[in-house]
Amino acid sequence: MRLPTCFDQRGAEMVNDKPETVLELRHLRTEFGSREYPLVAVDDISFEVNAGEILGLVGESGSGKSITLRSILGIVRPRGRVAGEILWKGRDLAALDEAALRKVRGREIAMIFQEPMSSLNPLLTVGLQISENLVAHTGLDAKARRARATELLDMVGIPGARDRLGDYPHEFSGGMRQRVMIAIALASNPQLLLADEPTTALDVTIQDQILRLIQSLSRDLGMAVILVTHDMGVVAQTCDRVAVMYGGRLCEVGTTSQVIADARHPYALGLLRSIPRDVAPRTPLYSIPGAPPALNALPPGCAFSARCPVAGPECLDLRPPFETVGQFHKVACHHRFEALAHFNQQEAAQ
Amino acid sequence: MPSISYLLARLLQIIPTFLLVMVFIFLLVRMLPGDPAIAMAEAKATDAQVEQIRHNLGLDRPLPVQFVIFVKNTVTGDLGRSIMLKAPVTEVILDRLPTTIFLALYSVVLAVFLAGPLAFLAAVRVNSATDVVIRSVFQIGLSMPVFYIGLVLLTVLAAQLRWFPVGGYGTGFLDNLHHLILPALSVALYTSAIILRNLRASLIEVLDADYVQFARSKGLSTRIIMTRHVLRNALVSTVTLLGLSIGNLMSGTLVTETVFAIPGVGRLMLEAIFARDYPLIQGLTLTFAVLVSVVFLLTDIVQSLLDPRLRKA
Amino acid sequence: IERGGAMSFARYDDSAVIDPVWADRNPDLWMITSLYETLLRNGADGSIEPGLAESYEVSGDGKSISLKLRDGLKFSDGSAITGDDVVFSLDRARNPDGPWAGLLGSVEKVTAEGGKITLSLKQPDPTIPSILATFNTGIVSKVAFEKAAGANDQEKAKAYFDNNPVTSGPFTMKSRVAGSSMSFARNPNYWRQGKDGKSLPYLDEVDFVVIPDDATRILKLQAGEVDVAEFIPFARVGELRGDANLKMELFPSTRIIYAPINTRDTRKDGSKNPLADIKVRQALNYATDKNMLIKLVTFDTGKPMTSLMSAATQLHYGPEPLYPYNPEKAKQLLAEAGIDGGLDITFTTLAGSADDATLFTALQQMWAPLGVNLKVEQVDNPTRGAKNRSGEFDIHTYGWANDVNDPAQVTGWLGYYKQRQAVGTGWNNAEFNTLFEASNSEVDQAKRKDEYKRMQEIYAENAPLLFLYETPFAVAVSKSIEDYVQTPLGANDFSAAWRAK
Amino acid sequence: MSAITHTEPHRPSRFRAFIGRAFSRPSFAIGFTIIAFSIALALFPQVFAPYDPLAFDMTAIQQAPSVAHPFGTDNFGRDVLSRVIWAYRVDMQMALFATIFALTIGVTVGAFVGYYGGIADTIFGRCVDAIITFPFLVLVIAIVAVLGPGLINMYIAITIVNWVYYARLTRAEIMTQKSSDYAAAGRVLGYSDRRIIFRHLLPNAMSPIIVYWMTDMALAILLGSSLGYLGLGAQPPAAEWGVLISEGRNFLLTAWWMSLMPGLAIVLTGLGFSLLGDALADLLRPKGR
Amino acid sequence: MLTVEPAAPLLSIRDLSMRFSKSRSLSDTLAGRPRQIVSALNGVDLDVMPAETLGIVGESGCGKSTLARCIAGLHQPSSGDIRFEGQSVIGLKGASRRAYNRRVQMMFQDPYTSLNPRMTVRDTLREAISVHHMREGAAIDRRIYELLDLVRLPDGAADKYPHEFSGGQRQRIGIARALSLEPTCLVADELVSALDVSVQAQVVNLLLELQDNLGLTVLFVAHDLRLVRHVSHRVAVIYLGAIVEVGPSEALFSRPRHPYSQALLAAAPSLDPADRRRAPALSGELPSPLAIPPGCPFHVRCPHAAERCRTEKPVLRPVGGGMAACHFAEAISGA
Ligand SMILES: Nc1ncnc2c1ncn2[C@@H]1O[C@H](COP(=O)(O)OP(=O)(O)OP(=O)(O)O)[C@@H](O)[C@H]1O
Ligand SMILES: Nc1ncnc2c1ncn2[C@@H]1O[C@H](COP(=O)(O)OP(=O)(O)OP(=O)(O)O)[C@@H](O)[C@H]1O
Ligand SMILES: [Mg+2]
Ligand SMILES: [Mg+2]
Repeated sequence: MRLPTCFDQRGAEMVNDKPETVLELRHLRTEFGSREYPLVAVDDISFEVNAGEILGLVGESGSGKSITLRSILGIVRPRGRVAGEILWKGRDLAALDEAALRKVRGREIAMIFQEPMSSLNPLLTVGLQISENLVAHTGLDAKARRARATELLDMVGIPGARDRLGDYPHEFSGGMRQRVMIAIALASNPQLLLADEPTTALDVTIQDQILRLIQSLSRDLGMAVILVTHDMGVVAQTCDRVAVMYGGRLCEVGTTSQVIADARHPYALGLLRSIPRDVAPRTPLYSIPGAPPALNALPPGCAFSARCPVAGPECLDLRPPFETVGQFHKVACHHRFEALAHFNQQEAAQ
Repeated sequence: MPSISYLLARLLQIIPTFLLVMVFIFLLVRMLPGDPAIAMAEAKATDAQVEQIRHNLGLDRPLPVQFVIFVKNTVTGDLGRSIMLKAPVTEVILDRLPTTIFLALYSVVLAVFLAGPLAFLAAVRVNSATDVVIRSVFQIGLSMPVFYIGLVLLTVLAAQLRWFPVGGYGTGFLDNLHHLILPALSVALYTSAIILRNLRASLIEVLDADYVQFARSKGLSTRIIMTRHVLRNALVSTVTLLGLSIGNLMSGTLVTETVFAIPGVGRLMLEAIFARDYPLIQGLTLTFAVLVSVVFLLTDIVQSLLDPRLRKA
Repeated sequence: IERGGAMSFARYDDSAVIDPVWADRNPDLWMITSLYETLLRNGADGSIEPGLAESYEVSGDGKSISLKLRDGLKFSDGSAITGDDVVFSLDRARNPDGPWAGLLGSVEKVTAEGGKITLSLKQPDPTIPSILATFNTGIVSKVAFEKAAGANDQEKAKAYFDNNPVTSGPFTMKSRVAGSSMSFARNPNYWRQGKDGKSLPYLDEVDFVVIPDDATRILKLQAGEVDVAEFIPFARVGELRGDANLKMELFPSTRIIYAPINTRDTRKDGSKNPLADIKVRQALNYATDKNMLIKLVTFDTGKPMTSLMSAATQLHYGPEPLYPYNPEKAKQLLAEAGIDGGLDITFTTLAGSADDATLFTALQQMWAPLGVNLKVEQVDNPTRGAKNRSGEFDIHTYGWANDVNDPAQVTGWLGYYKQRQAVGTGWNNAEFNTLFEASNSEVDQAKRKDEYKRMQEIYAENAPLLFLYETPFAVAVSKSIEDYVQTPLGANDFSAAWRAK
Repeated sequence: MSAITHTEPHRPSRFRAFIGRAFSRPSFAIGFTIIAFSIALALFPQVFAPYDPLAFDMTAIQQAPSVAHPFGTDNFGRDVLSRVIWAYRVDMQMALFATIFALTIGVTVGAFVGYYGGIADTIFGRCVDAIITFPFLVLVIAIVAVLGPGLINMYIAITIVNWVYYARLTRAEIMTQKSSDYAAAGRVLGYSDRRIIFRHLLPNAMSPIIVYWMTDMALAILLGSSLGYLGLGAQPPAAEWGVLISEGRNFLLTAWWMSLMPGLAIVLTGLGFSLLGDALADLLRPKGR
Repeated sequence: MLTVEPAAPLLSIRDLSMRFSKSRSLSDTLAGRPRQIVSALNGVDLDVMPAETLGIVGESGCGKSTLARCIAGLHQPSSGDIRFEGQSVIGLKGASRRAYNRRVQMMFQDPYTSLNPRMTVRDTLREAISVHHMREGAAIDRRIYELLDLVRLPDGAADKYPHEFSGGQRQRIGIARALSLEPTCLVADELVSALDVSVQAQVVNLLLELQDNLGLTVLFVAHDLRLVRHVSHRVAVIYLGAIVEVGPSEALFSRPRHPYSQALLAAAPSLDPADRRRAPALSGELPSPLAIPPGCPFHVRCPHAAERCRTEKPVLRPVGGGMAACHFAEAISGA
C-alpha cells in the first residue's frame, strides 16, 4: 500500500526527530449523574498525540467524543467526574485545580466547540470575543489586538473582516459563526487544538480552506490537533492517525490509511461501509443495524456486542483488550478476524 | 445603543399611558365614597359648611367640566392646590420626591449588592445546603411585612445598638446614606429576595450555556468569565424585573416611609387618599406615571445595551 | 435651677398650616396657641382666665362684651399688639368660609378704641368668653398679615405661615420642613411670667419631628433622640411606665370614644331599623361591659362615660357611669322591644385601627348571648364620614375631643338634630333641641347649668349612642423635661415647660 | 398491526417515576411536605388547633409560650397557636385565589401579545405602564366602595393589578420561544396559531412562570395582610397571619410571640412554596439534571 | 423519470428574492449611514418536478435555508413568486396556509430543537394527525404505529420524549411527523449534517424508500456532495442567493458547467488518504451578502473571470443537459 504523500513526509520527520508526545491520556474516565448510577460518557480511554500530528476522532453520535475533548480541558467539571490521567507535556491535567488549568486553557490547548450557534456569547461582539483571548494570553496592546483579530477572521475566510469585528454573533450565518470560533481558538497559537466537528456547517470549499489552515499550522508550527468529525473524507484528507469510539470506549486506533483502508473493528468496518461510494445512485446504503445503546446500560463487555454481527457469548461479559495489529494500529475486539471476513464477504456479495 | 427611532417611539408611548392614567385616576378618585370636603371637615362641620367647602373646591361642578379643567391645567403644568396641605401640588411633590427617589435607588442598590453575590453562590452550588440556606434566609424578606422587619431593625440596630438614627432623613448625600440605611435595607430585603430568585435561575441557566464553557476553554480568568459572560447574560432578564421593582418602589414605599418617618411621596399618597385630596392624588399619580415610564424606558435601554438582539428598529 | 434649653418633640403628624382661621386638623389646631395668643385663656381648672385682655365684661343684656388689652403687649417682631390687630383677627375668624366661623356666629361687630375691644352680639351668647379663649380667635399681626402674598385670605394665611410669621404667642416659627420637621423658637416679647417670676417661655427652642408610626415614635424616645413622644398607644403605657428614663403622662382630656347608633325608623336600604327602638339601644348599652372594654382597649387608662360629654367638660353632669353592665336587663329590654328572633347589626369600624378591631371583637362576644349577630364592616375615614352623613350605617365608631372650653360644642354635635342630625344618628328630640337652643343664649349661668343637666339626662336615657369610655392623652416624656402639658382640649402647651440647664 | 398490542405503556408508570425523581430532591421533598401540611391545616384546623381561636380567656392574657400554650396567648387570652392554625384557612385560600386568576389572565394575554407582537404589544405595553403606575390603594378603596369589603373583592383588586406581571413574564418567554425551531415546525405542520401558542410554546415557557407563581403566593399572603389595613382581606375576628402580626406589633417587646409566631408561619409557608416552585421548574425542564 | 421530464412542475419558483434589513444602531443613524440590507436570495428561478429529489448545494450563508423557509412559508419573500401546482402560495393565511403546509413539509436541520421537548413521540404524532383529520379515533393510534414502523422506530418509542433519543432517531421522529400529514413535497434542510455516517445512511435509506413508495418530492439541502449525488435526481447549485447551475445529478457531478460547481466538486474531500490535493480549489475574497459584487457575483473568486464578468450578470441558460449561469460555461466545461 502506498503511503499518503503527507504522511510520507511526516513519517520521515518522525524518524529524524523522534516526535515528541505532547498529550497522553491514560485510562480517562468521565462520568455524570449520581455515583451509584453513573452515566459513563468516557470509559477507560487511552491514547497519545504527538506534536504536529492530527489525530482524527470518529464514532457514533453520542459516543463521547466531545466529552473526551472537554475532559482534557477540564470543562466537564464540576458536574462530570474525571478520573485517570491526562498527561500534557508530562503534567497531569486531571490533577490540576481550576486556576492552574486556566493557564493551560486557551494558551497551550485550545478548543473549538461543536455547536457554533450556542458557543458564542450572543451579547458580545465577535471582535471582543476574539480579543479577550488575546488579552488573556498575549501582551498585545489594543491596536495590535485589533489587527490580529482582523487577521484571524481573514484567515478563516470571513469577508470584510475588519468591518465585522463589531458585529454580534446573531448577525453571522451558522457557517460564519463556526469560522469565528475557529479564529478564536487559533488566536493564541495553541500547541494542541481540540477541534470538535469544526466544519460541519461549512460548505466544502470553505471546509477545504479551514482544513488546510489547520494542517499548515500543524505542519509549520508543530501544533497537535485532535479533530472530531463525521466526515470520513475529512479524516482521509486531514488526519495522520484516527481513533474510533463507540459507547464511550475506544475500539480502534491507527494511522489514517490503516483505519480507512484496513479497519478491523466491526464497528469501524460498519461505519466505513455506510459511506456512499461505489454504489449506484438512489440505492440503499449500508447502515449498522440496531440502535445506539444507552450509555448507562452498557454491557460490561464490549459496548458494540449488541449490534455486532460477529459477537460471541464472551463479548457481552469480557471487555476486549487493545491488541496491536500493525505498527501504530490497535484494535479492541475478540473477533476481529471474523469481522474482517464477515465484511469482506458482504462486500463481495454486493 | 438602541435605534433613535425606537427611542422616539418609546418616548411617544408615554403620552397614551399618561392619558389612560389621567382618565382612570380622575374617575376612580371621584368614585370613592366621601370627598375632600367631608374628609377635611371631618365630622365637625355642618352639612352647609361641607357644601361650602365643596363649592370652594369646585367639586359641585359637573364631572366633564371638572375633567376638562383638570386636563387643561395639567397640560399647562398646573396640577392644582393640595386641599390637605393648602399648597400647590407641584411644590409639594417636588419637595418630597427626591427623598423617595433616593430611598428607592438606595434600596435597589443595596438589594443588588445583597442579592448579586449570594445569587452567584447559590447558583454555583445549586441544590446544595448553601443554596437552600441562602434561599430560605431571603424568603424571610418575602414573607415578613415591612412594618415588622422595619421595626425589628429599628429596635435592634437603632434603638438598642444606636448604630443608626431612629427614622427621619438627613441633610446631604452622606448623611442621607446614614439615615436611610435601615429603611433602604428593609425595602431591599424584599426586593433582593425577588432579584435573588430570578438571578439565581438565570445564572444556573447561563452557567450551563455552551458559550460559558467555551469562554472557560479560552482560559479566561474567573472574574472575566463571571462578569463578562455569566453575569451580563443573566442580567438581561433580571433587568426587566429590576425595572418592575423600581417602578413598584416609587409608589410602594409607603409603609416603609411611615415606619421610618420619611417624608416621601409614598406616604404622601397614602395621606392624600385618606384625605381624598383629589388634586394631590392626581398629581402624584401622574408623577408616578412619568417616573415609571422613565424607569421602564431606562430598563429597555439598558437591556438593549446588554443584548444586541433586542436592538430592533 | 436655671430653666431653659431646647426640647424635641415627636409628633404623629405634621401641621399643614398653623393659622387660627384656616387650621382644620388637630395637628394644626393643637399648635395654634403656641404661636398665637388669645384674648382670654383656659385655666388649668377649666375656668376662663385673662389673656392678652386683662379683663372682660359682659353687658347686662348679654348682647355686648368688652375687653381691655394689657399695656405694652408686643408681637414677636417687636411691634405693639393693638386694638386694630384684635379687630382684624376677630373679623378674619368670622370669615364664613373658614371652618370655625360658626363659633363666632352670634357676633355682629367688633370694634376697638385704643386698648378697649367691644364685641356686639346679635343675641346673647354665653359661649363667647370660651370662644375668645379658643385657638380660632388667636391674634395675628394685621400689618404683617396684609403684607403676605396671596389672592385670598386662605392663600395669604399660607404665605404668612410659611415665611416666619409674626406671632403673639409664646413661640415663633424658626424653621420648617413640610412633612417632616418644624422648630419653634422663644418669643422674647411674650407677656406672661412663670411661677418663678421669670418671663415665659423657658425653652429657647422646641424641635418637632414627625413620626407617624407609633412604635417608631416610642423607639425614637427610648433612643434618646427626642424628649417627648405623643399619642402613646395605650397598649404600651404599662411597658413605658416601667422605663426608668421616662415619665408616662396621662393628661386628663375631653376625649370620648362612643358609637353613634342609627335611630332612624328605616335603614338606608329601606328595611325597618330595630335600633329606632329606644329599648333596643338601651339593651345594647346594658349588654356592653364597659369596664372590660376599658381594660381591653385602653389598658385601664380610660374610664366609663357618665354623660354625653367628658367629665372634664364644663357643666358636665353625670353622677355615675352610664348603663353599667347588666346582661339580664339587656335581655329583658330586648324582649320588651319584641326582639326574639335575633338581631343582625352591622358595626362599621375604621379599617386598620387596632382599637376598633378589639372593640368589635369584644362587642361581638358580649352581644352574642343576647342573640345579637354583629357583623363588621371596615371602611376608611372619609367613607365612614360619608356613611355617617348619609345615615348608611347601624352603629359605627367615633371619637371626639372638645375644641372649645364650653359644653355647647360637644352637646350640639352629639345631640342637636339641626346641626348634624345628632352626630348622624338621626335622633331628633324636641325637648333636647329646645333646651339646647335656649342654653345657647342663656346668660344666667345657673339656669344654663340646669338646662345642661336636663339635656344630659335626656340624652343618657335615649341612648342614641353606645356610650363607651373617656380616654386620657397619653404622652411619654423624658425625665429631664418638666411641666409640659397637653390640655384637656388637646392643645400642646410648651409655655411653661423647661429642662434644667 | 393491531392497536391493542401497542397500547401497553412503554414503562410501568411515568407518573411514578416522576414522583420518585421528585422526592429524591431535598428541595422538592421539603417544599412538598410543608405545603401538604399547610393544606392539611387549612382544611382541618379544628383537628389540629388545641383551643377555640376566638375564645377569650381573661385569666391568661399575654402568657409567654408554655406547654399549655406553645405559642403563648394574646391580649384577649386567646391561644396564639390555635389562631395561627386557623389562619392557615384564610391565608392558604388567599395564596391561591389572589394568584390563580391573575395567572390565568396574565398568561393568556402575555402569550398572545408575545406571539403576535405589533400593535397588540404596544397597547399591552401602555396598559402595563398605566397599571403599574396606578396607585393600588386608590383602586382597592374604590373596589371596596363599589363592591363592599371582603376577601373576594380583595382577589379582584389584586388580580386587576397582578395579571400584568404574569403577562409580562409570559410575553418575554413566548418571545424567545417563538423563534425556536419547534415553533417553526408547528407552523410548517399547518397548526393554528392558537395551538402553537398554547400547546407548544406555553408549556415550554412555564418554568419561570411557575417559579414566579409560587413566589407570588407568598407575596399574596403578604399583600392580603397589608390590605387588612384597608378593611379588605380577612374580617375580624377571624385570624389571619398579617392581622395577627399587626395585632402583636404593639407588644413587640412585651409579648414578642404574638407577632413572631404568625410571622414564622408566613416564612415557613412562603419557603414551602418557593422550594416547591424551584423544584417543579427544575423537574419540568425536559432534560432535568 | 430521469430522462423524461413531466410537463408541469410541482413547485415553480420565479425570481424569488429575500432581503433582510439589519437594524441600525443609534450611532449609525446619527452618522447617516444607510440601513444595511442582506440579500439572502437574489432572483431564484427553480422548477421542482413531482416525485423528484432535487439536491441543493452551495456555500454556507448563500441562502439555502432561506430558500427552504420561503418554500415552507416561514419567510415572506421580498419579491418573486412561488407556485405550488400552479397556485401562488405567497402570503397564504389561515386555513389555506394550513392546507398548503399539509402538502409541503419542511424538516429542520436540528432534529432536537424542532421537536417540542415536552411532548412524547405519541403526542407529537397524534397532534399532527388529528389536527388535519388524517385519521379519526382509534385509527390514529394505529397510524402512529404505522408511521413509527415506517421510519424504523421501535413501538416503545411512542411514549418517550425527544431527549431520550439519539440524533438519528430524532431525525426519524421528525420525518415521521412530516409524513403523518401525507405530504406531497418534503423540504429537508441539512437533514443529516449532524449525524454520523451510519446514521446518515439510515436516514437516507429511509428517505429513498419513502420516496419510491409514496412518490414524494424532496428538496434535499446538504453540504455533503457525496450524499447529494447519491440521493438526487437533479441538483441545483446556489451561490450568493442565486442559482448558478442546475441539472441532472450525474451530469452535474461528472461534468459541472459553472466554475463554482467545479470548485465545489474539486474541494470535496476524497476518501482516499493517498489522494491529498495540494492546491486549494478556490482563492480570493469571499463576498458578503451585504454587498453583492456587480456583474457575475462569482467573478471575484473565479479563475476564469474576464472583463465581461465584472460588468454583466450572466443569466441562467441551458447548457448541456442542464442550465448554468456563466458567460463562458461552454468554454469552461467543454475544455
Ligand atoms: N452534562 C452532561 N450530563 C450528563 N450526560 C452528558 C452530559 N454531557 C454529555 N452527556 C452524555 O454523554 C454522552 C457523550 O456525549 P458527547 O457529547 O461526548 O457525544 P459525541 O460523541 O460528541 O456525539 P456527537 O457526535 O453527537 O456530538 C452522551 O450520551 C450524552 O448524552
Ligand atoms: N433573520 C435573518 N435576519 C438577517 N439576516 C439573515 C436572517 N436569516 C438569514 N440571514 C442571512 O441570509 C443569508 C443566507 O442565510 P441562510 O441561513 O439561508 O444560509 P444557508 O445557505 O442556509 O447557510 P448555512 O449553510 O450556513 O446554513 C446569510 O448571510 C444570513 O446571514
Ligand atoms: Mg459531540
Ligand atoms: Mg442553513
